[in-house]
Amino acid sequence: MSPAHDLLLRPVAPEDLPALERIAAATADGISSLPEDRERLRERIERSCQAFASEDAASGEETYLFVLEERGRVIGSSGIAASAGFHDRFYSYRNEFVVHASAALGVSQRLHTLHLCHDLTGVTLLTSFYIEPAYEAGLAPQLLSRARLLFIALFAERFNSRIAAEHPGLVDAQGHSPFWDAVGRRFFNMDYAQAEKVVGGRSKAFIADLMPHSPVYVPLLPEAAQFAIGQLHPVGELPFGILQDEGFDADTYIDIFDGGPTVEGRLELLRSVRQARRLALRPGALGLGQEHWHLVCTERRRDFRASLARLPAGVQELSPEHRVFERLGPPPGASVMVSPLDAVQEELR
Amino acid sequence: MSPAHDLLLRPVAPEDLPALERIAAATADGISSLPEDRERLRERIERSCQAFASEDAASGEETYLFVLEERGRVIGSSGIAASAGFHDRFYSYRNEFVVHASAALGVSQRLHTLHLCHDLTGVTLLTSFYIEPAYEAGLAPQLLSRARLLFIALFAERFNSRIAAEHPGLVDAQGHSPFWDAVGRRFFNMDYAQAEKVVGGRSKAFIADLMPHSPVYVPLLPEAAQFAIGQLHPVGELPFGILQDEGFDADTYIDIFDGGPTVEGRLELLRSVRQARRLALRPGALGLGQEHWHLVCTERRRDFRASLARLPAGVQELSPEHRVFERLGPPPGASVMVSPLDAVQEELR
Amino acid sequence: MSDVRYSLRAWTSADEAVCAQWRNQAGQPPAAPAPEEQALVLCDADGRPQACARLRPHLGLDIPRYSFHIGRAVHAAAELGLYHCQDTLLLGNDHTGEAELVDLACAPDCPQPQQALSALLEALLKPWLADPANRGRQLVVELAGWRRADGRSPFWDGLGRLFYPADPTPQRARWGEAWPAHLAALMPRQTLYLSFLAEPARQALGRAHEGAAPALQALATQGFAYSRHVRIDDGGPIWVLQASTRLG
Amino acid sequence: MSDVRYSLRAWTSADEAVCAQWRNQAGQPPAAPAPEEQALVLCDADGRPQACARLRPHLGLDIPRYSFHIGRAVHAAAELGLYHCQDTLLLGNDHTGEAELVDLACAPDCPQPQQALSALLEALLKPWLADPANRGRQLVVELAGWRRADGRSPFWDGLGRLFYPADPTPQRARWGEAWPAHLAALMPRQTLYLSFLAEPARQALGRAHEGAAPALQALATQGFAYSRHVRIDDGGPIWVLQASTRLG
Repeated sequence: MSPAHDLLLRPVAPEDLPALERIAAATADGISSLPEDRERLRERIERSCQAFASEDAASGEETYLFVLEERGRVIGSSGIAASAGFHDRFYSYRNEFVVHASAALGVSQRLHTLHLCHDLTGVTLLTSFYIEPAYEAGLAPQLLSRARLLFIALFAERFNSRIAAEHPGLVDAQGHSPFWDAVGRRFFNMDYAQAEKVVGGRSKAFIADLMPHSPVYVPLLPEAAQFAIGQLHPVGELPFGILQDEGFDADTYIDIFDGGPTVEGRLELLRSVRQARRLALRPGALGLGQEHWHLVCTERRRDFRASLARLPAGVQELSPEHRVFERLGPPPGASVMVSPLDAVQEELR
Repeated sequence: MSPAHDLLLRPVAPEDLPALERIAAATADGISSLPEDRERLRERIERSCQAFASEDAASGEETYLFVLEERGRVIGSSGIAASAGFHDRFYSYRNEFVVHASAALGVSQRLHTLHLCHDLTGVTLLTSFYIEPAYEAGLAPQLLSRARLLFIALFAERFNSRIAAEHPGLVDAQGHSPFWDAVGRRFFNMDYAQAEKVVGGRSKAFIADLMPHSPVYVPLLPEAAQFAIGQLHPVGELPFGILQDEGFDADTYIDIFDGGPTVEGRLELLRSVRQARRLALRPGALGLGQEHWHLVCTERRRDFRASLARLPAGVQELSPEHRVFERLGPPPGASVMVSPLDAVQEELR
Repeated sequence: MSDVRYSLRAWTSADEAVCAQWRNQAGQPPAAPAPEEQALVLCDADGRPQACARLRPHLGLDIPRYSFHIGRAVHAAAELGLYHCQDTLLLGNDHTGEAELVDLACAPDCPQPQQALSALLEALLKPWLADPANRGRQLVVELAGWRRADGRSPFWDGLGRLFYPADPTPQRARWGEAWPAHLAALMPRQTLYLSFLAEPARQALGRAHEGAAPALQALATQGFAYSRHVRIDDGGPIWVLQASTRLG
Repeated sequence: MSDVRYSLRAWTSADEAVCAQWRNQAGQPPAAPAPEEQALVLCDADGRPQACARLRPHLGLDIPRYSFHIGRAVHAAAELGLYHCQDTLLLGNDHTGEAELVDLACAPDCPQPQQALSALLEALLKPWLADPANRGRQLVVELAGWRRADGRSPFWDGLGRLFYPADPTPQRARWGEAWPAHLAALMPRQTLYLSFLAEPARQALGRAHEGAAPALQALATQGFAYSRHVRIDDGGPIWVLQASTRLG
């Protein structure tokens, strides 16, 4: 029996506090959005429980937190913030390229500039991804990251149709961000850690007010800073790769502070959502054909559960006796959602 | 027998010159990209024949022209330019919205600006759409517009993966463009028709050099010009509607001269391409189930043919005896491409 | 230029009440000087205040000071014989840190306002110009912009109002010198082409209010010149005295 | 200021050869005047040319003339106690249409260059200032930017070179006065923050080449002042004479 069958994703619960503390301690500063502070973690859990429980129309303030457990032990977390920059603007730099040409000088150059924008204000953010190192290689990260997208698709009225996720940018051996040193620092005269301290609990929008609104001309930056534009901190490779495979665009936006890539995509075009199907539950249903790993999730909000199962490619219905329900629990409705994990790209030729 | 069965889309041929002259005469100035000039039309046909015939890798200069015929009579045209702004930049205005806020004054305003950009340089352009008025209501425009997308998908190495199409903007009762009068005219001191004359055969890029590179602040424009931003000339409604249904984005770019919407989308995400399937040809193959209209096209470049057929939704193979081959001619290969015309949107809930 | 009938003295707290009905070059009643500022009052032979002026060592260091710089942009295509030169406006803080002349005002019944203001200015400028180490490079003065008879500013109607649709009067009264800084947050941040503004707004650009005429003439006498900057709300001109010009 | 030892006359075609080895305020050899331009030559007691200057009625009407305007931008967050004022550069054509002083030069062996240039300038300016109808509002003069001993311009190395990577010398020689207009097509079009430039480029901004020192001093004597504009290739300062300042 493959261990992937033992994985279950579910909303965080108050009892998960010790596990979250362990996760917060394990994640490097600034990489995860989980605070290393018991009270703030308790608050995060509470807010998540309220978000899952709330019957009201979405206010945009909600943050949803999931944990991944293997046979009851929490091994990872992932989250969703319903609306980026809620109560404020959410700033990014947008990469732009313009051609500057002079026929007389015989020169035509592609000029790279960074434009401060708040294009991503109000989009839904994927946050808080963490998986224990021992589980990085298997299917666990896939379930942890992608099941969120099915949750968003199921309860679309609570979220924006544009989804984004921030990823940590490059730092050098001394822990300094070359991008911050070349850009943000010129407007703060302090390093990023200091700036974060000064700004305290305030939003990034506040910091952005201190930054110039005219474009940053990339050729004017030191080479290390140019190189850092859109570059990923190695710690972010796993979650970044999964989102790239989902079809998120990684070329348009970067973080205004460390230059890390902020990916963005439309929900309905993301792979797991595009390929998601609803399977009717019918006792005794038999799927025929070669089996592939699928995400399987229930359709309830508060009791949302997601797990993995091997199912035939074109499966239309599922038996409530299927072993996936050993993890998911007795199916609460007449159907479940599934989405293939290793689907091949549709190809025309 | 439905007349839709009688329609055939094929590459333009030298014999089509009189038909194209008729089309050029029927289309309003500036609406179609077909010139009302026999020599230039002959040249367009010749360039198209060369483009279809060329075995070389694409240079980007190619323009492909299709005609739609009903039982041998040409009733419409559509085209593809492989690379927008070939040999030069292709300019558009990009809509941008920024929030300007003052806590002290208690004001937060969404400010609309237009940014001169050449984001669309090099994308593949859909051009030259024209259908005789008598055929506007039926399936003919669908075949005429969408079959181009299958052609692009089949020969993707010749095209950009981003596809765009310009649409005519609003003009007032006197034939003036309120957008031009408020924006372009300030930099030319002449009306659009005059400007086109002065500029002659030069590219739009040339005109754009005369326009300011700082954003146009929409609140400063007269109301009629503000209203014209992204507004469609009624004559463009039919082709515009088809592309909207394909999933083209119509909110981002507008024409820098008349403010008409320039739609844009990624090839692989367009509906006809996403839903396209290759059907094997097998004598005696029988499709079962309720039939829907499908685009059907051959997979040859030079002898590209597209027509319409009623096929079952999940059809996997097709008989060479199928009546669609009365129009398409004997199938040149072992398969054809099909794409449903009236597919319902995939829905998750 | 100075006149024997006049005498000069430093501002005293009693002057505030006396000057309450005066209007300075920017259209506001004069205020008491801050500790680091130097304020002079010119009195007539009977000791009655006739004019006042104040020198602020540095502007825009507490509250950012905004202005529009008036520039030019040429768009030309020689091959087509097309050439267009247009005036532009750009929001900025160009005078930050410079010295500023404020509350240049004279009594409504002053018999020779221009003469009085010139005498006052000359007295105020002499020590400033003589102290290159501390004086900075420019002395800046903002003048009230032109208004129609009904009090409306065509420049405001053609520009500011489009970005702050409410009546600015209460906000200007509430925020005082900070008002333009708050307004600036709502204004276009990139280059504006003047040709996009309505004709009355263009006509009003850089044109001073009639009430500022004596002040303008007195400033010109002392070597001040138009800086090609204007106030962001009413388009009133900003004049400067280049320290080096006087020293040259 | 003028000296009895000197005499003034109009430029003649013979002067071109005489002045071929001179260098004007912008570092170039003087050229013959165009028909609409006015050029004067100052000769010593023996009739030998000692200095020359030329007045062009309008600049930038054939070939667009570019410069960087030096502005300031304040970014402040009072609640955080953060306040930053930065100098900015913006590409523009601000002096288009103004009058221009060009080819201000003196003989390499001129005994009193500053005095000669001042005398020449005064003679050239008098009729210009006396003709308000035709003279425009400003007289503009561009000065060569600072270079290191090896002839390299730190301003070019820190800015222009990043947008035009080739050696500019042949292009400058080939295109002459049109060179900056071609260069401008490659340069940033929106506001640049000076802090993004390397320190040597910032130091060189608005600093004149040592060879221009006598011209600078003569210009200052005549009321010219730094306009807060610089040349786009070498960052050399642009000085202006405000017509109104002199008349005030």
